[in-house]
This record gives sequence, structure tokens and C-alpha cells, in this order.
Amino acid sequence: MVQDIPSTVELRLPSKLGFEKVAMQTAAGVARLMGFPDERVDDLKTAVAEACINAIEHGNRFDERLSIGIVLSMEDGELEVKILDSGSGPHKKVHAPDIDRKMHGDEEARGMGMFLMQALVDEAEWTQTPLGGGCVRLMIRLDKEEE
Amino acid sequence: MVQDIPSTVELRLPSKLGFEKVAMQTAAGVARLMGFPDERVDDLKTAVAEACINAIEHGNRFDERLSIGIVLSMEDGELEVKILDSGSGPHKKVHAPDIDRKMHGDEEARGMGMFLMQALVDEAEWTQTPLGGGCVRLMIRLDKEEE
Amino acid sequence: MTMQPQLITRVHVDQAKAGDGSPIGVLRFSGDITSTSRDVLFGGYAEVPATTRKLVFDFSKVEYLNSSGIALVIELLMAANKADRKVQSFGLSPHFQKVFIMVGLNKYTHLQADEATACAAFVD
Amino acid sequence: MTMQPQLITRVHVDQAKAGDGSPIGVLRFSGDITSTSRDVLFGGYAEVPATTRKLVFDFSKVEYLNSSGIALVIELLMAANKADRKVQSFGLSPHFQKVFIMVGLNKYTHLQADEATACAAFVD
Ligand SMILES: Nc1ncnc2c1ncn2[C@@H]1O[C@H](COP(=O)(O)OP(=O)(O)O)[C@@H](O)[C@H]1O
Ligand SMILES: Nc1ncnc2c1ncn2[C@@H]1O[C@H](COP(=O)(O)OP(=O)(O)O)[C@@H](O)[C@H]1O
Repeated sequence: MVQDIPSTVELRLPSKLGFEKVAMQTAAGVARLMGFPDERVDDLKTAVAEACINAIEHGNRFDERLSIGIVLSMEDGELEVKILDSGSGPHKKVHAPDIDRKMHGDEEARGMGMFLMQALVDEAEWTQTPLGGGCVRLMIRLDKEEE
Repeated sequence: MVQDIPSTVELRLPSKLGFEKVAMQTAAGVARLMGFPDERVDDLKTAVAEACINAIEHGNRFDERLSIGIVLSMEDGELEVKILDSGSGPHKKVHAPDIDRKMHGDEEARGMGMFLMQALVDEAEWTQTPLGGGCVRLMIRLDKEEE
Repeated sequence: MTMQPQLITRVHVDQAKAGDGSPIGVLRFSGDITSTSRDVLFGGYAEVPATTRKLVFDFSKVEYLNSSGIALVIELLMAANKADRKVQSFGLSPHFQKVFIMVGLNKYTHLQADEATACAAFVD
Repeated sequence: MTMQPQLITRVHVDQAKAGDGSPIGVLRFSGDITSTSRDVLFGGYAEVPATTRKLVFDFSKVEYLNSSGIALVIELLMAANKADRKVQSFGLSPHFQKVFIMVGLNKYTHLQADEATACAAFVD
């Protein structure tokens, strides 16, 4: 039965800052099609943007010959978004920002991307692709009432 | 020089009606990033939606094992969008709707997609891919003032 | 279970009055108007009492309209035309006003600026 | 020529008055706040007269804000903090209010409902 093929959307973007906005729009389009409410769509957009920025900046180091991949898989009210780059993924753990330390210059002002991803979606996980590239896996779920 | 690589965005969608909305969002994101005004973005969105619907319906005949491809290429204030399917493209020419004939039942109510594509973008062309698939090529250009 | 894209069409039918006191059936469309909207659109149309000769189509809450949806609007206008009903429309974005004019639809329904203008536009 | 994505940051500086008649510098941000916005943001900040002790950040026209942009907002707040200036903010969407609270920024700038509330919120 063809009914069992999971629906997948794939997007490929140049390693240039600004293109994360295209990924935000694409992810929002998919999430809306699945019936996610605006609030969750906003959460996903910011998480996807941060993941793409990291893939462009840290993973592909702005190398314009490389592209980043975004794979969106829809199944059973769950939307999984994988963001793929040609690096080897972060070596740091997710770290919650300490605003007081930042304000006093004891911690860099930056460094909130991974924290925000994890805080905004239902699951965020950093892995590697079988070929050794960097991969972030984000997941949001429809609440029962929304379905 | 890496500066000379043209910027390309690629999208792959399932052959299911509704997913053309994702293509609209992606195309809108790219066009906005290039600085196209809202009015042109709306034109492109509708043209891209019609091309995707035809690719899903006529090209891939709703076969969910097949996907449709959208390739957006940005260069010199020009945005080219190719919509690719696994069919062999339309055998009809673009035909302007005759609203009086439609209203009197002498012409099908449907059959306006190709006309709208051609009317809304700067260039619309139906070709085939090297491998024999269906391909529509749409193009919009930034006006000098917009650049 | 594979994902089915959500395309949702709604029509809400209201009644208004023309300047001469005669009834106007107002069809308020919302959501998506696509190839899957036929039953909902004609269901809304059927809710208007058969004696009502004036219709207003309110497109202001339509989020997505494609050429198959426009074809259904043409079919609604055909039905109205056959029943000798006049149709005024409002609430189309500038983009879709342009599209309606491109396909010639403005010959069969006037595109009005807002609801009050649409309701006042019937001449009997 | 290859395509350079358009990320555009703007700051417009206005003057308002607090209840006690003292001046308020209103920084109206618009467009995108990202890693490339530093010069524009600090340029706007520098336009406020050095004697002004009260600042309002207007985010209502910001279309896109990412974590690097939020880091620049933190740097602006650090500069204000050092100069003993108080900052009220308004115009953030519910989503970005949540994000500001997640990173703890509401400890250094109150998130107000609108411009009038923001300007009235300074206690001297
Ligand atoms: N895709 C990635 N590839 C390689 N390193 C990464 C990636 N994503 C994150 N990192 C590493 O994790 C660090 C923290 O990332 P993040 O929290 O997003 O903050 P920021 O990007 O502002 O430094 C980055 O500085 C980088 O060293
Ligand atoms: N991608 C395509 N592959 C095959 N045939 C196509 C394709 N696009 C259009 N066609 C053919 O051209 C006809 C006209 O298309 P269109 O103007 O979009 O109207 P409609 O899709 O409503 O029939 C279609 O009915 C179909 O026969």
C-alpha cells in the first residue's frame, strides 16, 4: 500500500548566512500543513534558524562550495527536522546561558543557539551522519487536542 | 574565487496536493532574500503553486512513490525556478481562458494554470529534463529600481 | 500512518439587506479554496434561500486560492447566472484581484472594495 | 555575480519625555537583527545624547531576530548598564518575549506591553 510511505521534504541551501530564513519558511510551511498552531510554528522556526546558522558557520565554516541539508519527516503527528552539514558536529554540550555572567563580561554574549533549540522544541539531539557529517535532529509533536 | 558560485536552493516534495504550499513558502523566502517587493513575491508564489500542482497531478499522476523537485537559482537579480516531475511535460500549448465560453459550459471551468504562470512571471517555458522528465522554467527579474 | 496535508475550506452564510430591503445572501469563504473544496462551496451556496436574488462573496478570510479553486468560483458564478442571481465580491487581495481580472472573472462578479460597497452595489 | 542575501538592520532614534520631564531616548529597531547588525545598533545607541539616562527599545518592526542578534542586544544592555542607564523594551512578539525570558534578559530590561507603558515605567 502506497499509504505507508512517510512524507519527506528535503531542502538544500548554500552556506551563506541569511539562507536560514528560507529554511524557516519551508519548515513553517510543513508544520502548518500538519496543523501545528502558530505558537509551535514560531518555536520551530527559531530552532531551525539556529541549527542552520550553526551548520553554515561552524559546520561548513562559510565554505560556499558546501551546502547544508534540511530533511523534514512527517509521521503520526510528529515532525522531525534534521539539519546536516559537512563538519563533525559540536564538541560542546548544551549550556544554559547565565545572563549575570554575560552582563558582567565573564561569559561571551553569544553562545545561546543550542540552548534555544533545546528549549523550544520537544527533542533536540546532536549526532553525526553515517558519513561523518554534523547532524542536528529536532522534533515537535502535535498535542492530542491539536490533531 | 568562491564568489562566482551561483546560489542554488533545492527542494524536494512528495506528490501530494497541499505540498505546493511548502514550495510557495520556500520560493517566497528566496525571493524576499533577493529583495523582490511583496507584489512580485505574490506573483511568483501563485506561479510556483500552479507548476507544482501540475507536476503532482499531471506529471507524477499522484504517485506517492515519486517526488517533485524545485530548483531555485539566483544570479544577477534574476531568480529562475525549475519545477521537475517524472512525466513527459504538457502536450498542449498555453491557452488563454475564454470566460464567456467557460460561463456557458462550452469550455471546462479548469485549465487556467499554465496561462496564469505565463501571465504572472517574466518568463515561463515548458521543456524536458535530460532524462526525459517534465520541467517548467519560471523566471522573475528585479527591476533596476528594486536592485 | 502517512501525513495528509491539511487543506481546510469553510463557508459561513450570513444574511444582509439591500437598499431596497431585499435580502442578500453573504457567502463568507475562509481557509483554502482548492480542487477539494467543491462540496463545501456548493453546500454553502445551497444554504441561501432559493428566493434570494442577490449574493455577496466575501474572500477576506481566504488564505490560499489556486486555479482549481478559481474554477470552482466560476462554477458557482455559472450556477448564480443560470438562476438569474447577481453576485458582488469583496475581500480579495490586490494580487487576487489582478488574477481575477486576468482570467476575466470581473465580467461576472464586480470586485468591490468592502462589504458595505458590495451590498450597496446591487441595482434592481 | 553571486547573490548576497539581503539582511537589513535599521535603527531610528526618537526622543520622548518621562513623567518627570526628563528625556527618553527611543531606539526603534527594524528589519533583521543578526550577527551583521553590530555597527547599525551601536551607531543608533551613540546617537542618544550622553546625558539621557532613560532608554526605550522598540522591537515592534523587527522581522527577524536570531541568537547572534540577541547577543548584540545583550551588549547594548551591558553598555547601558555601565553608563547607569535604565532600559525598557516593548513590541516583542509573544514568541520573542518567551525567548527573552528563557535567556534571562528580562532581568536587565523590562518587557512592556506598549510604548506608553514603557515610557511610564521609569521610576527615578
Ligand atoms: N553544526 C555544528 N558544527 C560544529 N560545531 C558546532 C555546530 N553547532 C554548534 N557547534 C559548536 O557549539 C558551540 C555553541 O553553539 P551555539 O550554542 O549555537 O552558540 P554560538 O553559535 O553562538 O557559538 C559553537 O560555538 C560551536 O563551537
Ligand atoms: N507537468 C505536466 N505534465 C504533464 N502534463 C501537464 C503538465 N502541466 C500541464 N499539463 C497538461 O496541460 C494541461 C493544462 O494545464 P493547466 O493550464 O495547468 O490546467 P489544468 O491543470 O487545470 O488542466 C493539463 O490538463 C495537462 O494535460
